[in-house]
Amino acid sequence: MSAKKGHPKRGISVYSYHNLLGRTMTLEDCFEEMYDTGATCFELLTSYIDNYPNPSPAWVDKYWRLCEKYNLEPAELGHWAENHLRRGPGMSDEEVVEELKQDFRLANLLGFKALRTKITCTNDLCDPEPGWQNYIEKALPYAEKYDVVMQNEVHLPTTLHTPHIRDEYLDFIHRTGTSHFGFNIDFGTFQYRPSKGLEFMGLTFEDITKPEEIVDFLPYSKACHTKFTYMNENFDEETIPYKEVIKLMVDNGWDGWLLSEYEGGLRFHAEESAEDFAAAIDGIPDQVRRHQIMMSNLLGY
Amino acid sequence: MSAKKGHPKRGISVYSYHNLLGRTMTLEDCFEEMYDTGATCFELLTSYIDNYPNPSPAWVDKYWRLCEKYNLEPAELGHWAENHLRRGPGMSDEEVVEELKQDFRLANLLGFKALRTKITCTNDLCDPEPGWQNYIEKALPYAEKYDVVMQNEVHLPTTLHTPHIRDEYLDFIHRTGTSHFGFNIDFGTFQYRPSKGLEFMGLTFEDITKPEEIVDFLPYSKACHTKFTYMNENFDEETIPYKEVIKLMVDNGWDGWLLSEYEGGLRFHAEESAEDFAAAIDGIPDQVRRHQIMMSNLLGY
Amino acid sequence: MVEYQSIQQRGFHNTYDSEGRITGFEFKFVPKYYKGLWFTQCRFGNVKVDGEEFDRDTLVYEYDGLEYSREELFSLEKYWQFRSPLIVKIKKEGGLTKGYHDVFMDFGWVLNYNGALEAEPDGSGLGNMAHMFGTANQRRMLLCR
Amino acid sequence: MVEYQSIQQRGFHNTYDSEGRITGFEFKFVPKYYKGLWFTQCRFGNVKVDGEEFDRDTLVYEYDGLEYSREELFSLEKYWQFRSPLIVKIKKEGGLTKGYHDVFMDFGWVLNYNGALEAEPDGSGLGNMAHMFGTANQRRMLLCR
Ligand SMILES: [Mn+2]
Ligand SMILES: [Mn+2]
Repeated sequence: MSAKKGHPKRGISVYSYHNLLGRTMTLEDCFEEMYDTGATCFELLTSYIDNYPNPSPAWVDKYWRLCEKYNLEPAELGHWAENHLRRGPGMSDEEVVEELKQDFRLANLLGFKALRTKITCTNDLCDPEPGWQNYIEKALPYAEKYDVVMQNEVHLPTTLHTPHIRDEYLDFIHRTGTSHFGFNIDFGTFQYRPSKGLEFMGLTFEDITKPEEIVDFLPYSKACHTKFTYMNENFDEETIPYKEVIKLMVDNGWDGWLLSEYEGGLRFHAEESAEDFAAAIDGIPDQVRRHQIMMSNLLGY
Repeated sequence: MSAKKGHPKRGISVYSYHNLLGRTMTLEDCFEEMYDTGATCFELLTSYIDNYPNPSPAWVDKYWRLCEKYNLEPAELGHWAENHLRRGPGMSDEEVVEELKQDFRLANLLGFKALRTKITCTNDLCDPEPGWQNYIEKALPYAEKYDVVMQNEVHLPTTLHTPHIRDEYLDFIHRTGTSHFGFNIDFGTFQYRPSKGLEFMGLTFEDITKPEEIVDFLPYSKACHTKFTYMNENFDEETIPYKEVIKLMVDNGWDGWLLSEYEGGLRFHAEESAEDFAAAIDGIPDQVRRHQIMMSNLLGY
Repeated sequence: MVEYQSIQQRGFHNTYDSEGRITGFEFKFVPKYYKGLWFTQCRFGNVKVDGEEFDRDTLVYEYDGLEYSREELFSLEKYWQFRSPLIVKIKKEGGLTKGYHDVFMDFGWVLNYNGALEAEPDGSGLGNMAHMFGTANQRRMLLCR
Repeated sequence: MVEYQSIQQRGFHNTYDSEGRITGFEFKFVPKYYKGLWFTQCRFGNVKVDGEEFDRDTLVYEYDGLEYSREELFSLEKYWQFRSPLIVKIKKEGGLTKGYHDVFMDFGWVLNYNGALEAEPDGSGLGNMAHMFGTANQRRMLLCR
C-alpha cells in the first residue's frame, strides 16, 4: 500500500478495567493507570460517561481535565445502535437516527473521532439485522457534522472474510462513498488457539482471519481493539499473531489507534467469589500493563 | 446507683471499617452500613474528617446531610492530645491546648459531645506521661465552651484498677470537680481469654477488669467502645462477658453511647495479600453486623 | 462505591411504615454487566428468599428516588447508570428475621447482540442475553433490622 | 480510591526531564495505618529497588503538589490526610527498565502511644511505633515507562 511506515498510537480501552470501575477504581484511577503504561489514547464506553446520555457540564470539564492531566487523547467511543429498545416492533429508522445523533454529539463533545458502533446482529456470527443500511445511511450527514466515523467491530468468530463483511459493510461503504463508516478489527479475529483460563468457552478456531487479510481493510479503519485474554510473565500473548499483524499495519502506513482490550479469565470470574475479586483487583491492571509492554516492544515506542 | 434503668444507645465506630475506607468504601458507604445495622450513633476519628483540621464548608454540609439521611447521631470523636509533634523537646502546655481547642471546635461543629482523648503514654500499661494534668486542666474552660467531654480510653492491658486510673485520672476529676474529663471504657479490658485469629499477639489475661468494677466509673463515662475481635455465626462474642457488663450498665442507669469497635484478625491482616484483603471486604462489615445483632439482643432494641 | 456482588448487602434491611411496623424488606441490586442499560432493556425476574418466592409483579423498584412497577419499567426511558444501585422492595408481613438469609433474584436483559428483542432462547422472558450470561443472582446476607 | 498496598503500583513510572530524558523514577505511598499523621510525626527510611539502596536523604517527597526533602518534612506542619498518597521520587540515571521490580521502603512514625518522641526502641530512627507495626513495605510492581 503506502510506502511510508505507519505510526499507530498505543492506547487502552477503559472496558479493560470495568470489573473494578465503581468498586475499587474511579474513572480518574483508570486514567492514571493508563498514563502509567505509556499509552497515549483511550476508548471509553458511553456507559462510563456520568449520567449518560446527559453528562453535566461539571463532569465534561472534569473529563477534559483528566485528559490533560494524564496526557491522554480520546480515540474511540463505544456505543450501540439499538433498534429494539422497547418491547414489540423495532424502532423506526428516525428513532434510531435520533439515538445515533445523540451519541455523535457526545463523542464530539468529548473529543472522539472514532466510534465503535454496535449494529444489531441476528446470530453468533454477527450477521447484521436486515435493514441496518437504512438508519446508518440516514445518520451519515450527522456523522459528518459531528466529525465521527462509525466503526463496525469485527469480532471473533466473525472474520474479515465472513460474507457479511464484503456483501453488506464494504458494499455499503462503496455504494455511499462515505468516509464515516468503517471497521474496528478486534484482534481476537486472528486468534488461532484457546486462551489460558477461557477453555470453558469451548471456542474452536477453525475459521479465523489470516493476518494478511487486514491489509485491504486498513483504509476503512481508524481504531482497532488489540484484544488479549492472557499475557504471560514474559509479556507475550500466545494465541494471536500480534507481531505479524502489527508489522502489516505499520508497513502499510496505518496511523490509527490500537486499543488494548482485556477480556480474559479474571474478567469473567471476578464476581464469583471474594478470592476471584481479589485476583481481579491485582491482576487486571497487571495484565493491561503487560500488554502495553508487549505493544511497546512491537511498536518500538 | 440509679433505680431507673439506663437506655444506652447502640452505635458503631467508623474505625471498624478503616481497612476498607478509601479503598472500597467511601464515608457515605460507612454511614449506609451503620444505618443498615440499626445503630443510631457513631464515632468518627479526626483523620476521617476530610482535610482535617480544616474541613471545607461543603464537606461539613455533606457530613450533616449524611447524619440526617442515615439517621445517625454523632457520639464520639476520637482525637489525640499529642505533645511531641516535633523532634526534640515536647510542646509547651499552651501549644497542646491550642491543638485541643482546635479539635474541640471541630467536635462542636460536627455535633460530638464526647471525645476519646488520647493522652501521651509512656509504656504498654498506658501510664500517662507526667505533667498531662497541666495542659488538660488549661483546656477545661474550652471543653466547657465547646460542650465536650475528654475521655481517657481504658484499653487492654489497662484495667479499671490499674493504679494510674485512680491516682491520676480520678484524682484529677475530683480535684478539679470537672465534668469535662472522664473515661471511655474499652470492653477489651474485660477480656478473659485469647481471641480467635489474634493468638499471635501472645496476650495474657492474668489481670483484667472484673465486670462489677465498671459501676463506679459509669458517672464519668459518656461513651464506651464495645470492642470485639471475633463474632461467631451465632452472634456470640466468646471472650468478653458482654451480658454481665451491659446488665450492670443498664441496671445502674447508664444512658451513654456504646460504640462497636472491630479489631480482629481481618483488620490486622487485610493488607498482607489479595486474599486477605478480599476476606476483609466481605468479612469486616459482616463482623460488625453480627456484633450489632448481639448488642440488639442484649439491649432489647 | 458498590460491592462486587450484584446483590448488595449494604442496603439490605426490613422496611417500616410511619408507625414503625415492618412492611417487608429491601435490597439494592447492581448488575454485574460491563455496561449500563436502558430500563426498557431490563427483564426482571422473581425474588426468592430462603426458598420463599416473590413474584416480580408484586415488587416495587426504586431508582433515583422514584418507584416503579415492573410493567412501568418496560416503558421507562431512563438510563440505568453503570454501577448505580436499584432498590428492590418486597412486601412481606413481619419482614425477615434478624440473621442470615439466602437472597436470590433473576435478572436478564436485552441487547442488540442478537436479533429480535423478544427472541429469548430459553423462553424465560428474561431477555436475549440470558443464554450467554445467565440470569441467576444470589447471595447469603446478614439482616440486622 | 487507593490500592490496598502501601506502595501503590498506580503512579509507578520513570520520571522525565523537559527533553524527555529519564531522570529517575517515582511511586506513590499510602500508609496502611488506620489514621492520618502530621508530617512532623513521620519517619521515612531508605528505598530499595531490586537490592539497590537509595538513601532517604537523597529522595524528594511530593505532597499536594509541593516537593520536600526529608529534613523539610520534619518541620512541615501539614496533616497527611488519611488514604492520600505521597509521591516518592528517586533520582537514578537511566531510570528503571521496563518490567517487574521489587520495591521496598521503610516507613515509621511517632505517636503518643509511648512516651518520648525519639525513644525508638529499635534504634532505627523510624519512630516509636516501629516495634508494634514494623516499618517494612514492599511490593513487586510492573513498570511500563
Ligand atoms: Mn473488542
Ligand atoms: Mn477502643
